[in-house]
Amino acid sequence: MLTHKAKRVEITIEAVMEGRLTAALTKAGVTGWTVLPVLGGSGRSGAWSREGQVSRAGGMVQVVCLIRPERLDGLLTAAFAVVERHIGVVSVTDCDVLRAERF
Amino acid sequence: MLTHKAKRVEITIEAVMEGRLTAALTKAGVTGWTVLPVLGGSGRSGAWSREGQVSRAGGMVQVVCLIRPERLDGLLTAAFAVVERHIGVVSVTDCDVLRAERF
Amino acid sequence: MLTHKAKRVEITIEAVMEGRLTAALTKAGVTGWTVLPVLGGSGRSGAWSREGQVSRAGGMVQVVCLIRPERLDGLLTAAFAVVERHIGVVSVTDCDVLRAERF
Amino acid sequence: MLDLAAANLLSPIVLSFALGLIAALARSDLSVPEAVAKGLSIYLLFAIGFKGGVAVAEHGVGLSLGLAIGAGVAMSFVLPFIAFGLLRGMSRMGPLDAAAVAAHYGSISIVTFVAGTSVVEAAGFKPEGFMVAVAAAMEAPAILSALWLAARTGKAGGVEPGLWREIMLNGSIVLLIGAFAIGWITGPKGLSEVAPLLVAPFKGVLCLFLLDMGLVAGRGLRGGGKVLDRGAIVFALVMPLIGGAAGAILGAGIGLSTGGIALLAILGASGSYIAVPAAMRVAMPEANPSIYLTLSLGVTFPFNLTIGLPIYLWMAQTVSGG
Amino acid sequence: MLDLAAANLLSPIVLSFALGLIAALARSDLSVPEAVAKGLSIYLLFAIGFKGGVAVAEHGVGLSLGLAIGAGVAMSFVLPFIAFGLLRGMSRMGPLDAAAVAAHYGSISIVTFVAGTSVVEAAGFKPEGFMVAVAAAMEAPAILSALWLAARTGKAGGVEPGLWREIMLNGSIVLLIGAFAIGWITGPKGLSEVAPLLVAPFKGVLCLFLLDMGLVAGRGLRGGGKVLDRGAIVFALVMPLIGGAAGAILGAGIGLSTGGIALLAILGASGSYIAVPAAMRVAMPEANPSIYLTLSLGVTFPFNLTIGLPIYLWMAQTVSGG
Amino acid sequence: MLDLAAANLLSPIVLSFALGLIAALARSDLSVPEAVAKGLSIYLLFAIGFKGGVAVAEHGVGLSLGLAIGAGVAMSFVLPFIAFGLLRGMSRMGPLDAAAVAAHYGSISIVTFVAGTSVVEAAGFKPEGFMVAVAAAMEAPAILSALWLAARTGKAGGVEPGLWREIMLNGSIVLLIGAFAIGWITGPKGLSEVAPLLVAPFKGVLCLFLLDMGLVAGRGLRGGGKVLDRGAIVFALVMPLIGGAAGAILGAGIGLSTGGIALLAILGASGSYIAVPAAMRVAMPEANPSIYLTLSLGVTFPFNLTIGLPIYLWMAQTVSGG
Ligand SMILES: Nc1ncnc2c1ncn2[C@@H]1O[C@H](COP(=O)(O)O)[C@@H](O)[C@H]1O
Ligand SMILES: Nc1ncnc2c1ncn2[C@@H]1O[C@H](COP(=O)(O)O)[C@@H](O)[C@H]1O
Ligand SMILES: Nc1ncnc2c1ncn2[C@@H]1O[C@H](COP(=O)(O)O)[C@@H](O)[C@H]1O
Ligand code: NA
Ligand code: NA
Ligand code: NA
Repeated sequence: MLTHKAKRVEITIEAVMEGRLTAALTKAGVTGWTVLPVLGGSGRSGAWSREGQVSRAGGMVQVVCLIRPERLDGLLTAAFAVVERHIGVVSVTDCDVLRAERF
Repeated sequence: MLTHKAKRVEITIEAVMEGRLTAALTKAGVTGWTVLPVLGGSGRSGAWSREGQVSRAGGMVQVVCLIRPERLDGLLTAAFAVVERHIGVVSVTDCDVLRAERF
Repeated sequence: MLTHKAKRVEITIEAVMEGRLTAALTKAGVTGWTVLPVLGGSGRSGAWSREGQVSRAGGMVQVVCLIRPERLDGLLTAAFAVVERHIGVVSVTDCDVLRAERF
Repeated sequence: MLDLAAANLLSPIVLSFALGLIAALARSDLSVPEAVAKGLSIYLLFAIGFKGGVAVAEHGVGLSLGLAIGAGVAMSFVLPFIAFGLLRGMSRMGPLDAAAVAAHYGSISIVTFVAGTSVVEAAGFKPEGFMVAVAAAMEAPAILSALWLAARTGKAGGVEPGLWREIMLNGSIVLLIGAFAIGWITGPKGLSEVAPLLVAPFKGVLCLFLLDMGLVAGRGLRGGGKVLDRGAIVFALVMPLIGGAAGAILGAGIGLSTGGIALLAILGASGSYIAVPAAMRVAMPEANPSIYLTLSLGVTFPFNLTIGLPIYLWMAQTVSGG
Repeated sequence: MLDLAAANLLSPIVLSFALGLIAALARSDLSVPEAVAKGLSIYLLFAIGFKGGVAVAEHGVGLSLGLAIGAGVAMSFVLPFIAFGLLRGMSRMGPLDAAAVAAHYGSISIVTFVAGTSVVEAAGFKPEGFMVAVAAAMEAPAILSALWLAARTGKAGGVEPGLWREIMLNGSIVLLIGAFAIGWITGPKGLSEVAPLLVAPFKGVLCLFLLDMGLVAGRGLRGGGKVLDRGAIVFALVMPLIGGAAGAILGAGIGLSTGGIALLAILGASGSYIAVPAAMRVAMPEANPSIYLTLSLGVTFPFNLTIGLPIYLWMAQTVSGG
Repeated sequence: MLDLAAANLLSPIVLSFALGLIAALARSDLSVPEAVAKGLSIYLLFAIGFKGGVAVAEHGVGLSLGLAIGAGVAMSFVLPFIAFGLLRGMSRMGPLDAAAVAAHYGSISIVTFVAGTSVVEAAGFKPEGFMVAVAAAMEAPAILSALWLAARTGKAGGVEPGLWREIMLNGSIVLLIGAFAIGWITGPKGLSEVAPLLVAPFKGVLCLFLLDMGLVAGRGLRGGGKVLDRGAIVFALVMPLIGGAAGAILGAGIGLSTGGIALLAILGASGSYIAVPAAMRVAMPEANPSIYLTLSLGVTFPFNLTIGLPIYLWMAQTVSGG
């Protein structure tokens, strides 16, 4: 099948910041993403799990963006401005996508 | 550790179509996949979130398949037939897997 | 933006084994991971879905680790010792990460 | 009728819906978890089905059950054609979207039915218990009409066999009919065992459920408002009145009690937002869900809940002379 | 006994289970969200534990609590050996799978216990309140027997220390014992504060929970049916009768009331499908979960719920002469 | 007061919390699903708001509502400064963490308020219904004080406009105020429709919710205990007494009833663990959440629930001479 080169960006971030992140993405012209729930995790600030949370302050989400390679830098700059002071991680993978007209 | 080349296919699709997609995969001889819940997202048809849904019509899921490279084309053809008329995205990444006898 | 080479390891494993896996990771010096819920799947032991489970024995989770390439082997060895006798899959992808000091 | 309307507007049920609607429009982060909302709807379906079955066990059915189901199914088949015609005339909607919307208005909303039952009973009427079976029977036929309408445009795909099983066995139909059967079999004695869960707290649960409906409707309006033209919105306010009148006339024609007539009117007037949207996503993926969900859930549902219910009850009293 | 069986079969509880079972077998998409099912089970465990504790606070315990726990623990240890022997003789199951299945039949099903309590009390008996403590004590010992049986095959891994803590402190044991303690401490006064939640709506909640159990059992049967041979299915119908008889005889031997004897029989007859499967996945991952879950949840549980409960009550009446 | 304290310690509510706490500290896997816990809190907020509104509909408000809201808002503004001073003097906490902790103690915990209402009413007092509105008004002001304190350290980012809307329209405030309004509008007649859900089962639901709170607090203590020095823990026990005394004196000063004084004391004494942590994560991400959550939820909340509530009621009786 015909596929096209793209980048898959995965941003794990606090749930309270989701709205701010997607607003920043939109502002940077990124219009496609998918948000996955996160059950728990561990990092420099220790381990946590969804069950140990009373409040929406606690959880994290994972935002996955598929994007054309040439637009990656704009996305990362926008995302970085939001996650900079916050806990969380960002990874980028090469991928191929079907239906490139969608991106 | 000994690893083997494989492909990781990630299909984000409407929840109502999950059964049809996995049936098509099975028919194409793909027997392994994992389904992840999706909280929300954005694309050409606008943004949505799980909380804004009354019905099972609304949500999406993400189906992840690890597959031997030579079987990729069969998988994509089968998946494409299902997602063609529907909203959603498909991405393919190179990966290495442990325990290749499982794939 | 400045990024660094890393590996993304994705381990799909039974929920009852999550604690044992993360304990083994910690022992192997891996301190960062994210756990995603899994809705269902299919493999050599057949298909299952979260809805068909009465007990915490049934479900699976996906543990995602971003790690420096040189530490990959230690991680895989530790993970393999846990998943060896259990159902589940492990995949490794090349990726780039922001903020490498976190890994 | 004005008294009734005023009393309805200030009931905890309607106010709970309004609270949810306002919270969502104001972009509060108030939300009811998906699992809890689904749990509440399981409770409501089980309770309403069970009580309907018990009522039938107590009072019997006779011929009227068959007649009422026949009338309901006929309405569900026919209303989409009226809706389609109106939409094509009144709004700029394309034929595919119009067919999808039409399916919603032929089918029914079970929450409107539940809220309507509360209103009808509060006004002192005792509707036939079997009306829940009529509600279940009316869910699907409209989908068939819509598929036929869409097929004429050449855009709807062939309907695979799996879809029909899915529609007929969708969770809410099965639960409603199943609980109805359980209530019928166990009768008043069975009800007495479960009444402390299913009867007394029912209205309170309905309030919480409508709070969530308000939240969902409000979020839909915020996002979906812009896809609608004025004609479509007028349609969403006029169509329920047509469906309601049809139900009232048919109900009187087949000799239902005033309460039963009111419920058939309510079924005619209400628009689906669960079973039909799911079927549309599968069978007509090119139709825009924002259009049909916003109309059905964001415009018609609030209209019915607040102003519609008293109107349909008044229609029922008028045609039955009661 | 036939009257009792008929009454039981037509109770809302059993019919709700049947509804779920049929819906799943017909492949309806009806489902209870995981979180809601877990919430219902927390309610049931808390309520049954609390009420048991209050009963003890009212009537005291004496020697019999110790005796009953001893009898229950002994049964939980011994029944797996009987089960293992039967399975190896009757079916083609391998030793590892047979050991895993055996663990389930030595342990208990708390929902069967809860449903049984309803039946026993509806028949006019007042079982000892401390039977919930016996239920909790019987969950784990069978696992030990199964591990010993599996070790002989050389296939079970060493049992790590973490597993024991996990089994003994599993959520349902802790909640049951904890609520029992709270009920014991606060007594009838405490109960009066929480009774509107824990007592009156109990049966209704049990119906909804059994609806979900039926759905889960039905889905399991659809998928797991093919891994079972005829011998295994016969085992799953005979073994509960053996466990039930053992419980009835032991219960009479230690001088329990008729209601208490019935409950001990029910505990003996029931098979675990929560605590034991989780332990098996960790300790014997090579054993096939489809086998033990389908037998325990898909065959034995429905059997016990429908036909078994009246039989065990009849056994209890027979041995106690009451 | 000792009687009251003993009765409180042995109430089902406190024992349920203790059960959760112990289970979590013993590392049991007992857990309440996130969705269920959120569902329970929606129930509690809706019920307490609704009943408050009905009380106002019955007894009117007069000047005292305005006075009480003014007093509450003033406390919420001022307490953070006292808390910040104490923390900087008593513990080794940095200024940013101290500011974040201070915000929690100026704001309020709605569950403490709910449990306190139970205790106050059980002791025979009838607090003013509008106290729930005071509770809602006290959630946010403390955040402003904390941001001001943090800004002096030069470390807090600028506060974006979006944050304020988020805080003022956070789900629990909107639900509480909305339900209060519904109760006020529909009055005793509205309450009678929903009472079987909102009134009778309330205490039982509170028990289940506190079971979960105990689990969460216990898990927090297990992980977060090590980040606290002795001074911080002493602070978390002394600060509520200061806040409680402030509330009692203010309450008496503005002429509230004994029950109302007790509730204002409880609001002053309680520390937020929902609204404020969320705001802190956005506005002061560098402050360590383990510190403020462990203090507020792991130390102060259990203290208030067990020993604090009787003390605040006693304070109220003392200052009101009743
Ligand atoms: N190396 C990693 N791999 C995957 N997820 C990570 C990693 N490091 C951190 N995370 C995720 O990011 C969250 C916050 O990490 P941190 O900022 O390091 O405390 C963790 O709870 C994890 O969910
Ligand atoms: N570029 C993208 N990256 C990640 N997910 C996407 C992207 N585009 C679309 N999606 C997902 O697919 C859904 C439907 O997209 P669309 O068909 O473009 O409306 C969205 O709601 C997202 O969940
Ligand atoms: N090829 C695959 N791709 C993605 N997930 C898989 C694959 N094979 C197995 N899985 C996941 O691992 C679980 C157990 O697989 P198995 O051990 O093959 O029964 C399945 O239920 C899936 O969730
Ligand atoms: Na209709
Ligand atoms: Na047993
Ligand atoms: Na305070």
